[in-house]
Amino acid sequence: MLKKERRKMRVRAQIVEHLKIGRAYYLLGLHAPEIARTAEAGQFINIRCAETLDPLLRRPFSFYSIDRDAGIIKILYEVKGRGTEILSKYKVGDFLDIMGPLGRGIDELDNGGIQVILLGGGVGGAPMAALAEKLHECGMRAIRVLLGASTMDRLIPFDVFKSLGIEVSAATEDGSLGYKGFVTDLLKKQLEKFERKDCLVYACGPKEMLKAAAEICRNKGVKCIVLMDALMACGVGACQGCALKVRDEDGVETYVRVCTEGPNFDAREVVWE
Amino acid sequence: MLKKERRKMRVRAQIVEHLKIGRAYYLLGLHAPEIARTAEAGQFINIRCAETLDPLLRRPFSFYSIDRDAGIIKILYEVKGRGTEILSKYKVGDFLDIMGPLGRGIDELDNGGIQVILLGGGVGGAPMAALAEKLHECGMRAIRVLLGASTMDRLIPFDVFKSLGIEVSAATEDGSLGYKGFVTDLLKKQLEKFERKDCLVYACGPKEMLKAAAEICRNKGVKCIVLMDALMACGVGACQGCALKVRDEDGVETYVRVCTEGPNFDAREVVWE
Amino acid sequence: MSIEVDLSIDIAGIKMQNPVITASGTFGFGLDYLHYYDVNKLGAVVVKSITKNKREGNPPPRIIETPAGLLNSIGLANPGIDFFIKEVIPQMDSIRIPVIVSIAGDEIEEYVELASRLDKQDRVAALELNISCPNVKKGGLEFSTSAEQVEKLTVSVRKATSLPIIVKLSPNVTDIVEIAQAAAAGGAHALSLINTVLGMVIDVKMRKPVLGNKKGGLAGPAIRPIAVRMVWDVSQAVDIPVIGMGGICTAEDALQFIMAGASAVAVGTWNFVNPTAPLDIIDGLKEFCIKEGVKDIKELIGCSWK
Amino acid sequence: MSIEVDLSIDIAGIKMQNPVITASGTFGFGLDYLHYYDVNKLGAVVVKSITKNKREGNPPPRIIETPAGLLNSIGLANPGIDFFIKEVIPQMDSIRIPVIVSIAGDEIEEYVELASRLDKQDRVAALELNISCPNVKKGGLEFSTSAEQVEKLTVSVRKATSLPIIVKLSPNVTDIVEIAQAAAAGGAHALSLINTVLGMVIDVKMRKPVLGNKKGGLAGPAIRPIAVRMVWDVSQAVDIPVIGMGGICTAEDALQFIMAGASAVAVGTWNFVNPTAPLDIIDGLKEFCIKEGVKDIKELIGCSWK
Ligand SMILES: Cc1cc2nc3c(=O)[nH]c(=O)nc-3n(C[C@H](O)[C@H](O)[C@H](O)COP(=O)(O)OP(=O)(O)OC[C@H]3O[C@@H](n4cnc5c(N)ncnc54)[C@H](O)[C@@H]3O)c2cc1C
Ligand SMILES: Cc1cc2nc3c(=O)[nH]c(=O)nc-3n(C[C@H](O)[C@H](O)[C@H](O)COP(=O)(O)OP(=O)(O)OC[C@H]3O[C@@H](n4cnc5c(N)ncnc54)[C@H](O)[C@@H]3O)c2cc1C
Ligand SMILES: Cc1cc2nc3c(=O)[nH]c(=O)nc-3n(C[C@H](O)[C@H](O)[C@H](O)COP(=O)(O)O)c2cc1C
Ligand SMILES: Cc1cc2nc3c(=O)[nH]c(=O)nc-3n(C[C@H](O)[C@H](O)[C@H](O)COP(=O)(O)O)c2cc1C
Ligand code: FES
Ligand code: FES
Repeated sequence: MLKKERRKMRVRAQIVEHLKIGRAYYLLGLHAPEIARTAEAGQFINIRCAETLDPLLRRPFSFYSIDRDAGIIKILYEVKGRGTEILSKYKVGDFLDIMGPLGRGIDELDNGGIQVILLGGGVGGAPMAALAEKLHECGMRAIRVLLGASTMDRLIPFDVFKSLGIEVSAATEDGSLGYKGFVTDLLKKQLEKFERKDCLVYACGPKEMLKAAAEICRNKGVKCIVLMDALMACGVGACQGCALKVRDEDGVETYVRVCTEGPNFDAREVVWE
Repeated sequence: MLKKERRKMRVRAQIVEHLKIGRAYYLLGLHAPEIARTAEAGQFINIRCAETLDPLLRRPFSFYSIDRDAGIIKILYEVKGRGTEILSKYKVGDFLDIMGPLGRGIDELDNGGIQVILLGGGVGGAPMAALAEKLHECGMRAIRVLLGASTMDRLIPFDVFKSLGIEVSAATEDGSLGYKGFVTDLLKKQLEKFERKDCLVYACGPKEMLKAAAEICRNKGVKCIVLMDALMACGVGACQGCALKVRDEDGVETYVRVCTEGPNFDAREVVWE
Repeated sequence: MSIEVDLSIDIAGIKMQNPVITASGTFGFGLDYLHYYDVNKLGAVVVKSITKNKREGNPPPRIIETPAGLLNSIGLANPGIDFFIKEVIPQMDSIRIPVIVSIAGDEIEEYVELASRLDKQDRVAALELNISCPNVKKGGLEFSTSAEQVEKLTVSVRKATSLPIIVKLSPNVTDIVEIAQAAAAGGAHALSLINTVLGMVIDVKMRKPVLGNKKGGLAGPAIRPIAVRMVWDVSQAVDIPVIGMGGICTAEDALQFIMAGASAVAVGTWNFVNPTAPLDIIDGLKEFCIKEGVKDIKELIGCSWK
Repeated sequence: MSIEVDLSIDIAGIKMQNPVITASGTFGFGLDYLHYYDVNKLGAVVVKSITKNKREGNPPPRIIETPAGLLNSIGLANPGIDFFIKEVIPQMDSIRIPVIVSIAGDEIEEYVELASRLDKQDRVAALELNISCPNVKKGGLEFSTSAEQVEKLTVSVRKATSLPIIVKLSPNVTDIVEIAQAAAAGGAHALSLINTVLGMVIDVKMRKPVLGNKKGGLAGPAIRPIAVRMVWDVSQAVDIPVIGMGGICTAEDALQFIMAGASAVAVGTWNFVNPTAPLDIIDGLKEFCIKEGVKDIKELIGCSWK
């Protein structure tokens, strides 16, 4: 465990790519070979967006893609508040102070036979891109991607998935692209189609979506791994700020740290409040 | 008085020029016709350098040049701390939130016959450029400029003065350019040469320099106007933060506001502490 | 879409068209900012604290920036009550909104004298008792930290004037609720909170405090969470209205105070950075109400605990 | 040019190679940051406060950023003393600098029990009594605001252990000097200040406090001037050494505290932003001393008022 955690580090990484994607998102590529070397899908980096004391804290972002050979990691982010607003102003060639890779990677992928569904709501689709690449690398081919958003502008790009030959279904609340409604409706349909339980769902997105996905999977008896969001101060396990309530098999409730024990959790353990 | 103050305003001004000057200074040109229209040499603007809450306050900068026709004002500034550091990152085309023109302009210039000496220490030379232009405009020709700095890199450019046909003498503490020593030594020599008292000295720079200049002038019986620096919060007279102790003819000491009653004061009134 | 939103508020008989006012000491006598916008759009103006005699204030430096904050030791620099009545009030003709006059003193008698003199001034809508200025050696801190003194002061001032009385509280106490209740018991019509938080910055090159007066009062966004917490506690404990302040920059900040229980809010330090912020806040409050279907902003007062 | 600078400091028998330590609750058990740098370069490590029983902590959200600050309501989440002694201490083998263990309790008896159990642990260099955590309903605030209680607690804990005792003070009091003197009178070997300042942030969309526990403690650069002021006051009033903290990010910040009278300084919130800040601060202190011709950093302690 300690050995694994030793890989965490803090580096100044140069920006090699910074593109606006659609109307709401940015793709940020960073040259950070030390981090890329050990980074896993599902993990994240903590970026210092501003040099000043306001905003004060780093901001966490999941890996969107990891290129070990080139030493390049990418994130896909949405401008939400001041931190991401400032981040969006950085130019290719600038350096960013980042910490990573943080959190646990997703490592339950060996079960080759299983059918995998990757579910992403809004920018929550970002970590699914890294996950798809990893699954594909591991030889997994039975992958389906379901992406949802309020409107088409807020869907993440399909290209990563398409280039891997993975089928993508989209849902938008306003019907501007794909199915009109919630992406969890697509999940329900998909699971009904499968009629089998050796299926694994990974989900990331707004809490309400995760909660709905968790319930759908539970009803179907399908395992669902959720990538949880939390306000974070340290990102390394020191502050206990990112507490999430979980319930073990005996029904005992405790708090775990999203940054350290997560960010990915078995949806059945999460206490949805 | 109220009428004059009414001219103060807050505008978003576009950057039309932003150049690094020497190793230490920046020249910043702003399109702000409303401010340029009424701006006077000796006044200043208050710039919001950062969009965040840290640094919190605006930063004051004297007019370096005022072009009413083009609606362009310029400042010359030194990167001192975080505010000016952030300011230096802005690019031509960006907008800045500025307030001005603030403070009293210098308006004692009608006495055409007088010999004027403009004394500037370091970036304190900046307002002397606007003043030289104003004096020249008023028909004054008997102007001498004395500029000092620790080293030649920290002398402000001579070009504004030269283009007006005004003679510039420089002093550097390390002797890298001009006289080796303090610029106040040059002032002393100059005043000795003149042997006449109908001379007026304007001075801006570090406090120690102003104090020395004030004493030299007092000994020679020459009037000296000093442009004072102070930490400022509001810049408009509301906070009482920029207090300066002055002594009137009867020896009564009071505090005045550098931003409102100044920034220029008769050196004999200033209580040097 | 545009519905009518009622932003007006009546605090102890002070009728304001909206709940946004300026904090004492950050807006001069309401005249310095006349050039920037129409001050008459505000809910009210609170002027710089006035004392019996002219006060020169503390030696400079009087201000120093801190992270998201401003430390000041102005020391109640003001021209004194005579000058204020003779010279300043007549200049206030162009101000048509309520003018709240802040008064400060070293002893109860001084407050009483100030109050009775201002009682006769038509332009004065209310008095704010600044009992909490940390920059004055005598008085100042004592009043603000002793519930007994605060009650006594309030009772005495009430006897001297029929003007509404707002007591302005200091955050530099163990239990601000106790002080608030004392002011209420003494007959205060409203409370203002918070004044500045005692602080210090040291100049490490000079090896001494930056401020001429050594200590100062911390204001600005840095102290906002402290102020919101105190407004939350006090407004639940007293029946009189609370005017909230401390680091307010935006409509969202103002809403935090209103939802914590403030009936009105005051903008202080942020005036220096953005002189038109009070107007932006008024617009922002209206916008919030429209978006959230709130017809009367009074519905939001204390809604986070009600 | 490079002269030898003595950065070492001895606080109540705790020998530190330099005066830079980590603040309780911001550095876990000293193990989370082992990956980032050699923790053994610090002066000492203060671990997260330990209680008798395991504590789950407060409901999330537990943290929210504020202007230049961090509001937290962790609620003393910790695994309890049994786990700490059995599982954590053995893992601390790689830490060779003094380990200061922070303890917290609801009653004096709890502190006493914790102290006597830790008394037997070789790895423990000193105890810090956290009497000022604002996030615990019972105990917490009461201890920290009553001079009498603080003295009683200190006396009781001293009887239970021969370890040096550091009492950590709360800033949420009218007169911190009075509390500091009570701790000193009770036999404290040193004082730590400040703990966090009580605060609140309201989510205006949800119309309720952001934190699950409603109120929290404000830390970070925002509170630095408040902390420096308190260190200045306390260190002039007591004869025991003071450990200063509150918003320290840089060597200059640390020097402010040292010049205000602190014998050592602790880095808290800033660890989260810049985990190697303590090392940068140590380097910066050394550099400052070299530039200013200071041979022993102890010369700078309290130099702004001495
Ligand atoms: C493990 C993890 C991975 C993440 N990965 C991504 C990603 O790949 N792409 C992406 O766009 N975003 C991601 N996020 C969310 C991202 O961290 C926040 O959007 C970002 O911190 C907002 O910062 P800001 O300064 O722009 O917003 P702020 O001004 O801080 O806040 C704006 C709004 O966002 C909320 N917010 C602030 N911080 C967070 C946070 N950590 N989580 C949730 N809401 C927050 C605030 O409460 C507020 O409502 C991730 C979060 C976590 C915890
Ligand atoms: C009326 C007036 C006109 C000015 N004109 C010019 C000008 O034309 N060109 C120019 O380069 N500078 C000018 N200054 C000084 C300029 O305002 C400061 O250099 C600037 O505010 C520093 O900001 P900062 O954030 O970079 O430094 P900070 O990080 O705030 O501080 C760095 C150092 O500078 C000191 N400092 C900060 N603010 C001031 C201030 N207002 N005055 C003096 N020292 C300060 C600090 O104490 C600190 O030691 C003027 C000041 C005044 C009052
Ligand atoms: C420069 C300055 C001067 C002040 N002067 C006074 C004063 O004279 N009387 C008073 O009651 N409060 C005074 N205050 C306190 C403010 O009115 C207000 O209570 C405090 O600053 C918190 O609000 P803010 O954070 O919005 O500034 C002053 C504050 C500042 C910053
Ligand atoms: C997330 C967090 C957790 C904390 N937990 C504790 C604690 O368990 N015990 C304690 O005595 N202080 C605790 N503190 C207070 C710090 O030790 C320190 O006194 C305070 O944060 C001020 O320092 P700073 O501004 O550098 O963070 C905590 C602070 C933070 C930010
Ligand atoms: S963010 Fe600090 S423990 Fe998770
Ligand atoms: S800076 Fe506010 S009065 Fe001068």
